Amino acid sequence: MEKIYARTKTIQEDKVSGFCPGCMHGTVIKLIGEVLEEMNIVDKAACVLGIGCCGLHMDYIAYDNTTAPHGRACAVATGMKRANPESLVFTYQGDGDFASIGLGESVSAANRGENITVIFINNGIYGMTGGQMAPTTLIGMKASTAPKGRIAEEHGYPMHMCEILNQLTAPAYLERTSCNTPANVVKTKKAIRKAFENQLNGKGFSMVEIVTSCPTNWGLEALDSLTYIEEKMLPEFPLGVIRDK
Amino acid sequence: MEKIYARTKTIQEDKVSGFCPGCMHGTVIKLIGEVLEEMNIVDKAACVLGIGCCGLHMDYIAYDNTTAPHGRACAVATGMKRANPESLVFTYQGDGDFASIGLGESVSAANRGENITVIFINNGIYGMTGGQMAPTTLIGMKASTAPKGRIAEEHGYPMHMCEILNQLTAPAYLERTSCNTPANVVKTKKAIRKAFENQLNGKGFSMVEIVTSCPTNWGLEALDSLTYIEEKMLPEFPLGVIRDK
Amino acid sequence: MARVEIRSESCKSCQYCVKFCPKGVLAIGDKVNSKGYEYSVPVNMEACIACCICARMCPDAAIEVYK
Amino acid sequence: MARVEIRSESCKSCQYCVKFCPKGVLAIGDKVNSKGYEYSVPVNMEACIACCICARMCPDAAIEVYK
Amino acid sequence: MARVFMKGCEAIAEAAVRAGCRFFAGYPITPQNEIPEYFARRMSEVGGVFVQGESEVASVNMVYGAASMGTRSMTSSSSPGISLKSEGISYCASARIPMVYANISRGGPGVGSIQPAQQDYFQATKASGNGGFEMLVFAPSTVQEAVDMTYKAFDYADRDRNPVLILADGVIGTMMEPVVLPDAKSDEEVAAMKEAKKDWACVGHKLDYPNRAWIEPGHWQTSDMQRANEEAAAVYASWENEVQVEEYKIEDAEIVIAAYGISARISKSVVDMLRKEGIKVGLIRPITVHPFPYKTFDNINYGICKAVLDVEMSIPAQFVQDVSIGVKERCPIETCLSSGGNIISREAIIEAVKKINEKQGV
Amino acid sequence: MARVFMKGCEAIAEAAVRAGCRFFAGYPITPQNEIPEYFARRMSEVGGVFVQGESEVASVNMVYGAASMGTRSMTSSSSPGISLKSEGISYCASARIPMVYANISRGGPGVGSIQPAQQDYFQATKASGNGGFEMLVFAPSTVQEAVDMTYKAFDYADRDRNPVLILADGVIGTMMEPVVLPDAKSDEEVAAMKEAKKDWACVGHKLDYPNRAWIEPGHWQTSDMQRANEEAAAVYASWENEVQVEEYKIEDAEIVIAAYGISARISKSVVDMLRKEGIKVGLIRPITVHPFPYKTFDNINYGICKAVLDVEMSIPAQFVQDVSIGVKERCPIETCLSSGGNIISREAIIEAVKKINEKQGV
Amino acid sequence: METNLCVAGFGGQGVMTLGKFLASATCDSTDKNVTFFPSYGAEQRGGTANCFVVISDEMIGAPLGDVMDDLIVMNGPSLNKFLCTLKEGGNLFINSSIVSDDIARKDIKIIKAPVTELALELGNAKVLNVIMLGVYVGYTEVVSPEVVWGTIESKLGKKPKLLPLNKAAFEKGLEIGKSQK
Amino acid sequence: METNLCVAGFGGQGVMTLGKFLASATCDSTDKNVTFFPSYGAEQRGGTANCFVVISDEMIGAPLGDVMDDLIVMNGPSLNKFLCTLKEGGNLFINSSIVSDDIARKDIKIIKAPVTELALELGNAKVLNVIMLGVYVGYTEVVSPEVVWGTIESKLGKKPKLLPLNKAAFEKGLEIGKSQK
Ligand SMILES: Cc1ncc(C[n+]2csc(CCOP(=O)(O)OP(=O)(O)O)c2C)c(N)n1
Ligand SMILES: Cc1ncc(C[n+]2csc(CCOP(=O)(O)OP(=O)(O)O)c2C)c(N)n1
Ligand code: SF4
Ligand code: SF4
Ligand code: SF4
Ligand code: SF4
Ligand code: SF4
Ligand code: SF4
Ligand SMILES: [Mg+2]
Ligand SMILES: [Mg+2]
Repeated sequence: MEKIYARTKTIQEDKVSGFCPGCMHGTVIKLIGEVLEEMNIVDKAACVLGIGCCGLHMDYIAYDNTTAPHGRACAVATGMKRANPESLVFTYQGDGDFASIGLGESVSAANRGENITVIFINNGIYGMTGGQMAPTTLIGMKASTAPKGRIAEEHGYPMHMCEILNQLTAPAYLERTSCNTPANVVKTKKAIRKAFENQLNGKGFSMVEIVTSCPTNWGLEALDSLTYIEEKMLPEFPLGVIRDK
Repeated sequence: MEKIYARTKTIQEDKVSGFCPGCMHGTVIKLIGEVLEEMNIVDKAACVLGIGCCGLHMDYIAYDNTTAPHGRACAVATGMKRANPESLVFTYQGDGDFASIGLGESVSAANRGENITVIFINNGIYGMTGGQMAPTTLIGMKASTAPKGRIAEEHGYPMHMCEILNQLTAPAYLERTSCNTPANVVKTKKAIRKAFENQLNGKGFSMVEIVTSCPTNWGLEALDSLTYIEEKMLPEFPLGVIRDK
Repeated sequence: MARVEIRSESCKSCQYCVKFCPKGVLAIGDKVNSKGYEYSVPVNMEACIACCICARMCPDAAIEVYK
Repeated sequence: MARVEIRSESCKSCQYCVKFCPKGVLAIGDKVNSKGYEYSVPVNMEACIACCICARMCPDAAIEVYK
Repeated sequence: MARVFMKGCEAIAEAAVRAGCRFFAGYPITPQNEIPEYFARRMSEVGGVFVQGESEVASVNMVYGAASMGTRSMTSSSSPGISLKSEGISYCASARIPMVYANISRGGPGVGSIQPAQQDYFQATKASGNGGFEMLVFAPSTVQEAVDMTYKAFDYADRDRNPVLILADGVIGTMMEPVVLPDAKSDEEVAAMKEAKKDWACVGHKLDYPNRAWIEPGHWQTSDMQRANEEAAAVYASWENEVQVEEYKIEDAEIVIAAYGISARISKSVVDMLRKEGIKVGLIRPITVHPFPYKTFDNINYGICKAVLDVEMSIPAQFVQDVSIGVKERCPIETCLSSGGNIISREAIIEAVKKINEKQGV
Repeated sequence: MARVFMKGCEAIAEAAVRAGCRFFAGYPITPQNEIPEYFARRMSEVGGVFVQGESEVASVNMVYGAASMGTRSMTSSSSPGISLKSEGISYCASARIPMVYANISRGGPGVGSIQPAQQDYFQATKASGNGGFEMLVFAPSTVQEAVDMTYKAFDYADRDRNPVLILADGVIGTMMEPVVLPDAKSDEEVAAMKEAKKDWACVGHKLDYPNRAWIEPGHWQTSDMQRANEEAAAVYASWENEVQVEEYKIEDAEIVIAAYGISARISKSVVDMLRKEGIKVGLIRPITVHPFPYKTFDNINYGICKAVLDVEMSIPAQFVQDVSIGVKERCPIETCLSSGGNIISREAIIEAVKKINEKQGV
Repeated sequence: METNLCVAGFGGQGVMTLGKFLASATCDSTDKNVTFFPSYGAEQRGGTANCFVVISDEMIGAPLGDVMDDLIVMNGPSLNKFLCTLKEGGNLFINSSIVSDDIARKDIKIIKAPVTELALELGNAKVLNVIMLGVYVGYTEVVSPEVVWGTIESKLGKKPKLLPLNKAAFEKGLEIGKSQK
Repeated sequence: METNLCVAGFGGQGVMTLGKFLASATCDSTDKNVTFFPSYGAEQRGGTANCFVVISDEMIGAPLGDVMDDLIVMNGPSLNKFLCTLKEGGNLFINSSIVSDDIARKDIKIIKAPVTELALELGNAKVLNVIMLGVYVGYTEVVSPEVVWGTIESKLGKKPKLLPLNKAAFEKGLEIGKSQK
């Protein structure tokens, strides 16, 4: 019997992630590892982790990585890629990291067309710090810093990072995917692959925005979080290729 | 004989600005003062100055003002307006301030729909510090930090702040004007008035992006800078109302 | 003939594999791993068609598939 | 009958008023103010129609218009 | 007065509300999330404003803006977030804007660890930003003290037109203990406090150049800048009388522990434990860590004191430098340190004391 | 060796290039704009990278990234911009990333004034960010020294895997004077320096968990964090031998001036002027301001020394605190200060010296 | 007199709530000093969770002691981690549903309660912590059961539906605790 | 021997360039120590601009002295500001085209040159600084005129078209300077 689906070697054999049950950070990290292996570029990879739950796996991914100050992953990646163009440099960031504190760094790197890849995990909340409002929190969604739920008049509306970056000329590739169904997982993996290929081909800035879940801070069981993604998140954050040049 | 065009009282009688000859910072500050006087709201005004040449007049405008740390004017204005909603709070910022170091603060305040007014002076360069590249520097335009001119591959393309903010749901009003002709000066004044009225009416975030000149760092005589605006800046930054809700 | 292997120590009982398996091969068992999670187990292995959906959906890379 | 007044000390010789005056009322004079600028002066005041264009264009609020 | 059982962070926030704080902006970071979260719930009840800033930089500048309106305003963060606020704090100091902020500090440097530490001592006491400004810095060792200091901090800030820093740590921030809360300022009092600042605050002034509010975080003219710094320095000098310190059983002490904040609290209980064993230990606990109570160290009986033991949760040691300025080589100084989020243990302190006791006894 | 006439900022940049610096990211701020502008012209000639960051925060983090690749990297700024870099610098220290940065400091606090000052002394020497890390901090008093220090700084940074700070001021940054430039490292040497770091740099490693590069600016486990801090503290302790100081005519000095950077240079010329008048003045000039040459103050002949005169361009005075730790009350300390961008004048120093001379002479 | 208690288990077992209820009840009903100190990791869930409660007649120094008077252990890993901190003669309260290990130490008192099972029997796995709180209070009488129940009641105030269940759980625990005295 | 020179005028008058040419020439041609220190305001233009050049056989302490040996003044406001810094017996070089004020001090040497007019005569208002540099060098001989010209030549290297004009300007200045000795 042949193994037709193997655990990626980029995750350390004997380790269990610190992610909560059903958290899709795990899914995405697995996909990244699979793509690196399939493309045979694990030994070129340099991952810049944002600060947030994404960092929970930093000690058991098997490729080079560093942690950027909260929000600054795109700036750190800019330095890494320009200093060592042979490397495949990608950031892995949450919505608080990429779209709130790091908004300036994110948009500026995209505008310069840095030849890096951004994996942007949009779970609509601050996971690691315990459920504060993110720029992508849905209207009406409760957060510990928005106890009555996000209110448009007070907090404004959810931010659409793909669409914002699509206003810039430089970015090569912007796609929004999710991991809530098998089909979407496959699409996410393809998108990650494409984003990495773009970098190897010198096409410049690519971003995959992945709509995921935070069952813990959404206050939902893992399975229910899938429904929430389908019914609430995706209508606000429609999936698809926004830019591909 | 009746005085039909008087120097605005909001600029101190016996002072001469520190702006260079032909610099339109002066024009805009004059227009702001005129609008405040005409609307009879000088005594409600609180101006948040960005850091840049805009600050050169802080000691002789006759209304309340403070200077924000470079780039943070929208955050400072957020605090001022929320703490004292009766005030008319507006920022006055350059392109380095608003669109580079302050990009995060600018976009975030717009996204929250803060009930403030932004006067954004786009002169395509860092004026005060002596001609470094700004996010709005044109392709090919020389800057002290881009000695061969802005190169798309290395620096990316000029940023269009009106269009980027137009991706957000909250902003009430976004218009791009200029001051290079009498007609445009009149339009700019109208736009400033409208932006102030919006705030008094509680409509939320309004921004007037004003395409101006920096004769000194463009290396042009004042008159030639008018031509440059017409021929180079305006094709890249087309004038008009981008959002009005 | 197909087979899945589940690392019980990695499983966090999210049930994604259970939900998405088209053949009802998997279920949450009643044993608990050292982290306190009731892990997923194959209850109908014969039905497995090695489609890998379970493995693909598992956030914790707990599943491997053989054919 | 119209008239413009120019504060010579405020003028920085940018020539915007000169360029945009539809009646050619203004010109840069040959006197220099204390900052070293050759300031604008009316050379054809009779032609002035008090359109205020010069005043509006002046970045340094140096011009006032009377009618 | 009824005591209530509260978490340090929440108690700090409630004390601020009661002191009349009506504007808070902050950004999440462990272990101080309960401060913004508490304000998020509480501010709407008192007609105040809570804003989750998009970053620490934005948050401190929102406070700079709100406080420029005369509104009592506050922000908080933890170690790396405090670094990001440093430019904004420096602006507040330069523009003489009253505001209060808290550092619920954690392990460092860098992102460090989220557990309690005292690694930010020098930053807090010597340089919370560029330009050499100073602040009153209070270091609570109980939740009650954190409450009282926060409440008082707003008065100091207004009096001096200067930022005030509450330098707490993750233990104070996350532990719960009984506290007695101070009286809440009435709406009238809050309004009056704001009104009192209207001359310089940006709340609007009649068109009249010299009377307009002009808030200046810098000066074009070097002479103006120097004058501003001289004025600020005069305020700093006036704090000589603000120094607060606890002396505990130092008269006959053969070993004096010097510690602040949570380390001091743990050390104090060690003093009692060791005294029961007959070891004569005392404690000096700076309550204001800036200005520092250097003179208190003159009260040590150096004739019998074998050593001063610096106890702090920082490696390398920092607080020890101020201690040594106070001690002036009149006796040796030993250290008992932990770092990285490890809370100093009573056992470690006891061991350190005993080592001194034995060694010097020989 | 030919001397060339260069502006301080440009000389610093050229020295960095010659030391093998191949990545610079910075953001404009007066009075250091000539550093990024020089790199903008120069880097393309040597195959290096210049990036104008969108901010100081972005710039320091670009350097954190580039240096994580083993590339010799640098950033620079001036006072408020340095505050914004403080989180990033703290990350570099925590992750043990070698990098060099310069503060061409100006008046403060806040945005301050753009003229030269020494208001950032405490920030530079005690707390350039959260977490209590330390750095070698060099304070040049001539352009030549700025060149030599910058050149050497990269070696120290690599040796210690730690940031190094050049603490200059607006005079050093904007003045021109003749300098002799050090030899440029060859392309081979530059490549070899990078290669030497490839074990820990993120340049890519074979799929093999324990060998991958893992750059950690913090640690989940408090024990790991403590160990990291202990290791860093050991490096800091090793700097005892790195202390550099200039002693000038202090053997017979009745008045010893203590000053660093530009103030020291001006003071030194005052020493010569006053000596000609028969007043016995000397100078102690710390070249490394961290670690500080405390012990040098033992070399003062306190039997005849009437006072130490602290000369610095900061109000309130800061450097004086380290001076007083060195002096240990063995003689009085007086100050001669300017602030806000006012360059200290020889006349003011002379006056201060004479005042001491007369007063104490009575 | 100072009592140091450590409560340790998985995240999700209500360890923090247990400690908080106890400490809060002490504050409400006595003049004693009391501290509650939670200890978290970076993970939101799944890590080990533990907290420390100190109750004392005098000022409390360390809100987390090195040596514990009482230890409540809800799962296996916590037993391994904390057993050594329990002082000679101290009380070990143990969730015997999950912790099956034999306990080597003979110098301590061991109070066993199969709280996981009992909770399931009561119909809700989540009340295991309230049962254990009952056991602890019943055994130690550090605070009166009535006061503790009062605290639980007021904290659950917003969800009155849950009261009967919790009441039953608490009483079950009390009973077990008292019976093992 | 240390010479302190201050050059002061409007922005746009080439004050900084004058100082830089002089200092640079000194560096190139002598073993002396020399510093050039510019003093700017926040404005890019229109403010007063001034710079300081110190030339010395010994180490230079202050790159900007309190007392000047030589003062070059290009406009009225600068005269008011800096005249008091000129030492007794010092040299005042003055742009007599613009600065018409009578100079009250009798303890100094005054060297007048109508450099604005002369520059216009030469056909380019911008060379007034090069004329003044010529005046200064011609009068003081602090560095040889050839070396100064060499420096100007090399700095203007990229714009050879401007050389004849500048040469004429410099020589004109030298002539005036020498003639007033
Ligand atoms: C400068 C700074 N500010 C704040 C924090 C605290 N912090 C850690 S993670 C985080 C937010 C994480 O949210 P997100 O980026 O959405 O990631 P998620 O956990 O949801 O995956 C914050 C605010 C920090 N570490 N550093
Ligand atoms: C934190 C910080 N960084 C940098 C500066 C220096 N600085 C002053 S003005 C300016 C840029 C001004 O450019 P812009 O905003 O376009 O305004 P302009 O002068 O063109 O009107 C900069 C970078 C500063 N004062 N503070
Ligand atoms: S807190 Fe949310 S984002 Fe973080 S690991 Fe848990 S589920 Fe995932
Ligand atoms: S430098 Fe440019 S922006 Fe600044 S005042 Fe001069 S012309 Fe205007
Ligand atoms: S491989 Fe497919 S059929 Fe087999 S268990 Fe997994 S999901 Fe079910
Ligand atoms: S998907 Fe993975 S973690 Fe979830 S229940 Fe199945 S095996 Fe367990
Ligand atoms: S008012 Fe009109 S016509 Fe008169 S001078 Fe001005 S521009 Fe010319
Ligand atoms: S527009 Fe104003 S500044 Fe310009 S030349 Fe005319 S009067 Fe002078
Ligand atoms: Mg998130
Ligand atoms: Mg600009």
